[in-house]
Amino acid sequence: MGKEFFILMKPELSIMLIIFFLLFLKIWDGIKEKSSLLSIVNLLLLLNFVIGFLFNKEGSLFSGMYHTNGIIAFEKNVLAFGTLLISLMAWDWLKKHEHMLEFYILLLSTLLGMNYMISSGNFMMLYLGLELSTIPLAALANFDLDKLKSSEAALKMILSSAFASCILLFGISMLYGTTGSLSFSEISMHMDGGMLQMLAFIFVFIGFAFKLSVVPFHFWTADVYEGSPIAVTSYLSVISKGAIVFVFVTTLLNLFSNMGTSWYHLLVISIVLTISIGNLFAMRQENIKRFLAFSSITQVGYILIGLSNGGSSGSAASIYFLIVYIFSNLAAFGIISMVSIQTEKENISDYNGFYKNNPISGWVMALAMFSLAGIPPTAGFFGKMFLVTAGASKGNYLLVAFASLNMVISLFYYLRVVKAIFINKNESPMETIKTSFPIKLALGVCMLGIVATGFYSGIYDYIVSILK
Amino acid sequence: MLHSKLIALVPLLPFATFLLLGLFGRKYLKNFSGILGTLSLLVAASISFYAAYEYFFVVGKNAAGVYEQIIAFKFTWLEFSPGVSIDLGVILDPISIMMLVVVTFISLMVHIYSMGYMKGEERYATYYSFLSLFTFSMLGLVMASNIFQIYIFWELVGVSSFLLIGFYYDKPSAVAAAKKAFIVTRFADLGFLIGILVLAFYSHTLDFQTLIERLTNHSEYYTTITAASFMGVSALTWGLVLVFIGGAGKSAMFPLHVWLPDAMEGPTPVSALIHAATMVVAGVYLVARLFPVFALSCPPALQVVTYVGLFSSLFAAIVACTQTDIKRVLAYSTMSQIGFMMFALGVSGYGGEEGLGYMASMFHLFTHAMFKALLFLGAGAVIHYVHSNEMKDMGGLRKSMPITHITFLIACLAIAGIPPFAGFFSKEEILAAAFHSNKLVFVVAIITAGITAFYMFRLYFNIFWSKEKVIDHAHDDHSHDSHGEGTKTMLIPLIILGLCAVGAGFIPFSHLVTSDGKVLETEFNPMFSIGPVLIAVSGILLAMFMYKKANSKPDTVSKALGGFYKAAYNKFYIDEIYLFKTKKIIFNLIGKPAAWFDKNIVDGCINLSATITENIAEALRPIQSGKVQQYAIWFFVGVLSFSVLFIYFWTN
Amino acid sequence: MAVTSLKVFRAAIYLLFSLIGIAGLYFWLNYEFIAAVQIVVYVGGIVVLIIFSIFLTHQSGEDMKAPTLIRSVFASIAAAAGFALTLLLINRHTFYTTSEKAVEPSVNNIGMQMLSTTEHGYLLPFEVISMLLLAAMIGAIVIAMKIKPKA
Amino acid sequence: MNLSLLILIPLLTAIVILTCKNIFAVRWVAFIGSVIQLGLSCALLYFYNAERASGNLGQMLFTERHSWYAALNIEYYIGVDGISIAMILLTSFVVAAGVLISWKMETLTKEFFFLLMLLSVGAYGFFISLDLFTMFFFLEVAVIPKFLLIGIWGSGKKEYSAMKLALMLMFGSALVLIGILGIYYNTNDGSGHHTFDILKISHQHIPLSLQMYFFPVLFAGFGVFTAMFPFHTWAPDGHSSAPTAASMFLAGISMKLGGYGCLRVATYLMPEGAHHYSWVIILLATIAIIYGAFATLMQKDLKYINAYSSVSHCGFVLLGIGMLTKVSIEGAVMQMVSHGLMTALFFAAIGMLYERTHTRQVAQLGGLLKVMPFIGVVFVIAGLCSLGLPGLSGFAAEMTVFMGAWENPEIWHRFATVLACASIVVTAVYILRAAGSSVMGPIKDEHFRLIKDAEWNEKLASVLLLVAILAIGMAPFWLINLVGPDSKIIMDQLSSIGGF
Amino acid sequence: MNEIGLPQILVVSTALFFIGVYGFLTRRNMITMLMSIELILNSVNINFISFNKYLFPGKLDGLFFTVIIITIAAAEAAVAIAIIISLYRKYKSIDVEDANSMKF
Repeated sequence: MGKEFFILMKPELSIMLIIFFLLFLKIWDGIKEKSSLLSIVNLLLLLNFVIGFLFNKEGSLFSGMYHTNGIIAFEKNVLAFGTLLISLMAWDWLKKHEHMLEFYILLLSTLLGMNYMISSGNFMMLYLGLELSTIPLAALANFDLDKLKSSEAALKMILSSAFASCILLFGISMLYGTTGSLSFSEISMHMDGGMLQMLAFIFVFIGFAFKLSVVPFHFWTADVYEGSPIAVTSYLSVISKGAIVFVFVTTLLNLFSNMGTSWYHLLVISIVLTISIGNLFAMRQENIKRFLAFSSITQVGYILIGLSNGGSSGSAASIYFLIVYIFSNLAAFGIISMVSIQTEKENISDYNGFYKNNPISGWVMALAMFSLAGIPPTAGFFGKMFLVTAGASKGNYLLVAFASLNMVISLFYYLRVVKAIFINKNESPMETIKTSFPIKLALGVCMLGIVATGFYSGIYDYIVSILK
Repeated sequence: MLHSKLIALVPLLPFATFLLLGLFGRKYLKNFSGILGTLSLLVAASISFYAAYEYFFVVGKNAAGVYEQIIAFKFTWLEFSPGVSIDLGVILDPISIMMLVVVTFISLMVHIYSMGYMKGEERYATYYSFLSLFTFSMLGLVMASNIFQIYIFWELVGVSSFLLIGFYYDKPSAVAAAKKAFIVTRFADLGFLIGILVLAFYSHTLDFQTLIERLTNHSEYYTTITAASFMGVSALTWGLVLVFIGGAGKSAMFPLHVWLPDAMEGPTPVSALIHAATMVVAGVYLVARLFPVFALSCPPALQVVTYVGLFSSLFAAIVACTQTDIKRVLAYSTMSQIGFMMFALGVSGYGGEEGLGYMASMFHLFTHAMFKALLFLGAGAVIHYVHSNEMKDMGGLRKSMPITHITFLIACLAIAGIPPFAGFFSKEEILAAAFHSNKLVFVVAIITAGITAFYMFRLYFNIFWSKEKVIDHAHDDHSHDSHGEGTKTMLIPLIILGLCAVGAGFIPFSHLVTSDGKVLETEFNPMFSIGPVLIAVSGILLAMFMYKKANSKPDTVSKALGGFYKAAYNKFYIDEIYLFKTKKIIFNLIGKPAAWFDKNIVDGCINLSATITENIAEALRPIQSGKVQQYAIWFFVGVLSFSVLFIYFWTN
Repeated sequence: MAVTSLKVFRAAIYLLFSLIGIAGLYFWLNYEFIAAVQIVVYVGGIVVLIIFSIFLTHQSGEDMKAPTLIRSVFASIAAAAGFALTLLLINRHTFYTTSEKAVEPSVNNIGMQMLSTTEHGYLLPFEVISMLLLAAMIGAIVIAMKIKPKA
Repeated sequence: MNLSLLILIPLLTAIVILTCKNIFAVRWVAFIGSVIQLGLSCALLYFYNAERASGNLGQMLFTERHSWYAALNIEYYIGVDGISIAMILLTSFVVAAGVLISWKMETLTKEFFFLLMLLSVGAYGFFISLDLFTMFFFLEVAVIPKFLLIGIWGSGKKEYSAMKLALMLMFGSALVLIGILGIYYNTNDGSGHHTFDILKISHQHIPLSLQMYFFPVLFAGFGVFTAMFPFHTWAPDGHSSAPTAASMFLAGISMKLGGYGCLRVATYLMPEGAHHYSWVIILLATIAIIYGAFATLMQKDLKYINAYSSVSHCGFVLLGIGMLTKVSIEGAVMQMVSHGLMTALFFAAIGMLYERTHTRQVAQLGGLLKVMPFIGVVFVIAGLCSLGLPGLSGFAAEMTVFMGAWENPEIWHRFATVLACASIVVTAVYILRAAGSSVMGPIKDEHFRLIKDAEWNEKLASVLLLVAILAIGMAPFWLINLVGPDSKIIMDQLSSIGGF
Repeated sequence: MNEIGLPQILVVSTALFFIGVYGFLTRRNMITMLMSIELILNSVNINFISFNKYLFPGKLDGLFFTVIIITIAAAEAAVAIAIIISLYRKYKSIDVEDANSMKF
């Protein structure tokens, strides 16, 4: 306890403080003006993000249940930053929403859960973090209270995730039964490679694969993405996925490496299924949120390629890609939310001729798509390249071939959106979308990220350095 | 020593003219372009005459009594590998000097003539620039010191010929003829190119002198090239035959002659220059250039040359008898005469007495240039006057066009081989050469000579005698209908050429141009000449009998000959065969399937892969049914299959 | 029966009994605390919640729609296969045990450990779960609240 | 000479274009930018020759090296040799001409020129990169602008074409990626790290068994860009739908990216693979040449004609590479430059025709030489260049390829060479058909009589390209001297493994 | 008494687990699906407790995990029921098959 406690748990503590502060605000009900409330919240988030950079230390607490180090702190910062961006982008939506504070409380609880998850040293904390980051999210998915789709999305999410966590739990219980411990480090010591353990590992993997929406555990993704409010969708697609990836990078990879080569094969099968199914479904989507859902499934496949590397270069590539992915996907969602709030339009065909009245937004969207597709000079190119490069290190060039050929397919549907924006003719193109400053700010940051992250090698170098 | 820089000016002057007229002619130099072109060519012609004088009489023979080959100028243009490079150079030896003179002289005549003939043309300047381009290319060709240089200029004369044939580009027939000329010769050039590649590969050089030296001496190069064989024929033979195909294309040898008659769509002076005097003999020149290799190393190839030449001359002569378009008659006659030159080369050997055919061929080339140009220019004058190419529109023109008539007659006598006109001497030498080497060739040649006399005079009588036609100028909207016989610029060349056609035969060719550069002593044998002359005269008389007065005899004869006449009239259907070959086979059997294949199979495969992907995507869609329980089932199935897979099948 | 009954309410009651049965199991294993929690939270909380919600959705008496045959066959095959697989694996697995001295699962011990931060202390999970409950509560309230008619 | 300028100038131009307020400014900025590029590349040629003359024997000159992603050993490493300079010159000429020819672009002018400039950034970057990763980066930079250029400003079934082009090119670059990674993981920089450095890799020996896999992948990948049979089908559709400048870029520059990559990356780095697969390359190249030529015969649209003829002509590039002799490689490079210029000119001429007559169907055109002599003449010259007329660039290049190809004495190579030579006849046929019926012949449509001839910008563009074509055609020695030594280096690499 | 050892309990818990799975896969009522989830969770709880009891009595990991699971189950049930109610207000149905407005 003492000073070290505060320093090590700083991200969680600051989030908790914000939550309590918001609760207080809610109860006090002193500030009626929504935009000032929003400003306060966003400022707090910014503060939270900034604090994340200060006084980082390595260490563990609570007899190894909680541990942190440079890379974990960095990951938490990435999540905090993403949350801040999402919060900025949700400005217009939240301004109209009557449960704005509750939204933030739930959102921050999930963030808290993710932080615990990343920092967890045993399965108990991991599971708790997972649930903490899932259950409130299901509630959040229902936050478009008057929309049917939103409730449906929430239902699908809570049922599926409950089922998935049951599988996960069963796996954990078996692991516990066979190794006698919940702590990651001790589990590794008691491995015997038996079949039951293998089963347990597979169950645990599937529990997380579900959250990552790895095929065939992805079915909830599209429906939930489509139905949820856009802020929640974007949160789901970047932050909660990112958190799971981070968990993989920091803890689970070590754990699963106990499975030996099966782990690699398991990943390869998942990669192949995920990328191809994601691509095939994304090709035919009409709703742009659904489309992004499947595209994000594909992206997950690519991240798994990086993870399959198993070494630090793969982890670095995955983290790097995630940062890029946050920028790109959030830029896309930012535009979508702008459009959807003003016009209620969410179909790709609605974007026909979009460029005519919204040139800047058009370019932003196009850049986001290019980045997602991995086209230079956007950062997405570098992200994908590094992932594939990392994936090739094991000499599995068939996998690389598969991945790079699928990039072509994915280019097809990303270009569909670009085509709609720039090329397709429309009798009545979308009118000029007006938006508020915070959203513009957030989009600007995303653009900067998309363009600069690739050319500026510092971020990647930093990740590599803290991974070592 | 020769002034080599001066020689280099000869081709460069027309080139400069071409650039000047091509770039600025239309706007700024329209009226002066004729004069400009003529002047530049006048200078060039003077230089080449001077060069000829210097070469033959000032520099003269070397100690061995041989006219040496002089490389006056050489510049590496494109070096492939050491030793193998395309050089632009000027080679001076008897035949190149001779060609230099012929080309500049005829070209000068045509330039002068065109000032009258083409007057008032909208694209007068363009015409002259093309003409200059052609002259430049032709000069480059004849002076080439490198086999690839010849090829370069070979192509350039091809394209200038294309441009000039298609000069009246808004006339579809002209465009078609131009295309045909280019494509047919291009096809032949393909042979030439591959021939070059073969020869160059084995001799490791592109330079003529080195090439000839390496392939005639029994060097290692010679051994490899004769040792290498393809389909039982040695690489050398292949190379030479392929080169000859190139020459045959340009020289309109059977069966690559089809472009020549059509090429008459071009302005008549152009026909005179390109398709009578200069370009078409390029093939002969090419064989002559490589003659040592042909003669010393590869008699079989020379055999091919002989028989192709022989057949072409006979074939063309027969066809010429039936044509009614005067320019076409002349075109076939050109083909026939070039056939003479070719087989003359073919029957020749290298050096000494054996080399008679070579000398004769060159001699005939020279004289033929004169009288054939004269014939064309004369025909041009007639056409200019009558505004038609058809014999049936002509007749009795001897009164209205006296000078043309006289010069035309001279030319006809020359080509028929009546002494003392130029054609007599050269043709005599050819026949003598044929007689000495191959009797079959001789017989066919002499028959052809008779036919030649017949059809030339058929032409002559039809134009200038026969019944008088009323030349109707009323519907003529040209402004120069009062020109009578033509302007002075048109008549002067006729007269000059007429004089040449008379006098050229007296040039002692055997002293100047021989296969090995040494003097070849030829004795003139009057006894030998009697036969051919008689045959020629009888041909003339026959023509006179049939065509001097308008009558029905020709019809009777043609009816009597029936199918043969018809076939000859239709040029033995060679054109149709080609048309069939190109239209049906190339376009329909290769082109169309290729395009179809591309569009449907290759592209189809690529589109198919896209379609398949889309269809799979479509087929998979129902999996995402929107029902959460179904999702759970998939989920659970996934769990089970992963478990089973990794626990039982894919274990460590 | 909790999963086969077509009447929702009855299914809930069956569930109640099975939960109580499990609590009995815990008693039998000497884990009284867990048994108590089981009864309090599950029987007292969740089942009641479920029953309330059943009433709220006015479906207590009505029959549920029977699952389609194919699906139930399929699901039972899948579940049976999974069951067989797992059992097989469990049977083939020899569990190892630790010979540590057993910690008495008394309420006292549990309480001590739950709130301690030292070795074997579970303060952090305890705290986190409190956050979770808070969040869940807020979420549930927001969602389930009647939507106010908009002005 | 700072090579980075070649990337920076177009980039800067592109950025300035984005900030421009009106069309006028946009045009002039683009024009000035392209002229600077032109000047730069000419200066580069001059300095390069000066440097070589002063005895600098380095394989690459003006190199610049910055560590980029140190962890993966990715570097920003640029430098030029003769071959790259030839390509850079080509690019700058085509870019300048492309800008001029699009002077009248009215819709979305800013975006148009921006994309053009972006494309040229990609091309320059590709040609000067000595690091495989950077090279790949620039290769892909050059893809997407094409999609937008065709999609937005194109004509006909532009959406289909644009999509097809983008997907097929990306397919190619996916193959390239696999190949590059294969190379990366099987070589090191001498200190145990994997490397992307081309020069270092060239001193390494990639295991034979791997070359057998990666060479075809890499070659096919770049081959897609060069419109290698059977991956050429993006070319006809793409070209025909693209706006004029985009067609020029596409055929003039980006098809050359592939050829350059085949040579510099595939062949140079994996010589055994090249030897082993040379017969496949030759086969495909010959098919492309012959079959492209015959397919051209049947086309009715001028742009399709040129597109298919490009397939055929690019076959010469591949043939030159596949023959694996020094001369043939020189020929391949020359053919790339020559074809780039020529086809750009051809597309420019077609574009000018189309802009005025609103049709590209050969059957509907006719007699245009009369109403627009300048354009007509340009068209004819481009056609003549295409059919390999001496004095124009096509001849020198093709002949070099033939000479080089013939040096390979096997009967099979000979046969391929003969077939390739035969294509010049077919080329003549289709070029003359196109020229004969579109610019020659009688005027088919009375509206044509009202047409005006080329404007100054179009004239300037054509003249620019013509000058370059003539410079190569009349005096090919400078080009062959430029690329010769470097072809020899590649050849040495090839023969070092004892294939001959 | 002694014959009821770990294996027998594990059989029970596994059975319970798959019964729950079966229920989850077949019940069309959202609330019963939720109930199935509870069954599964309980089976996991039995696992934890029995492992703790029979194999690893030295620590109370299993026990605490069980406590946590029970708590989470409660939270989850609360949220799920809230969502179901909210959905019910709009659909007037709690048949899970009806909730398929989003698909493909």
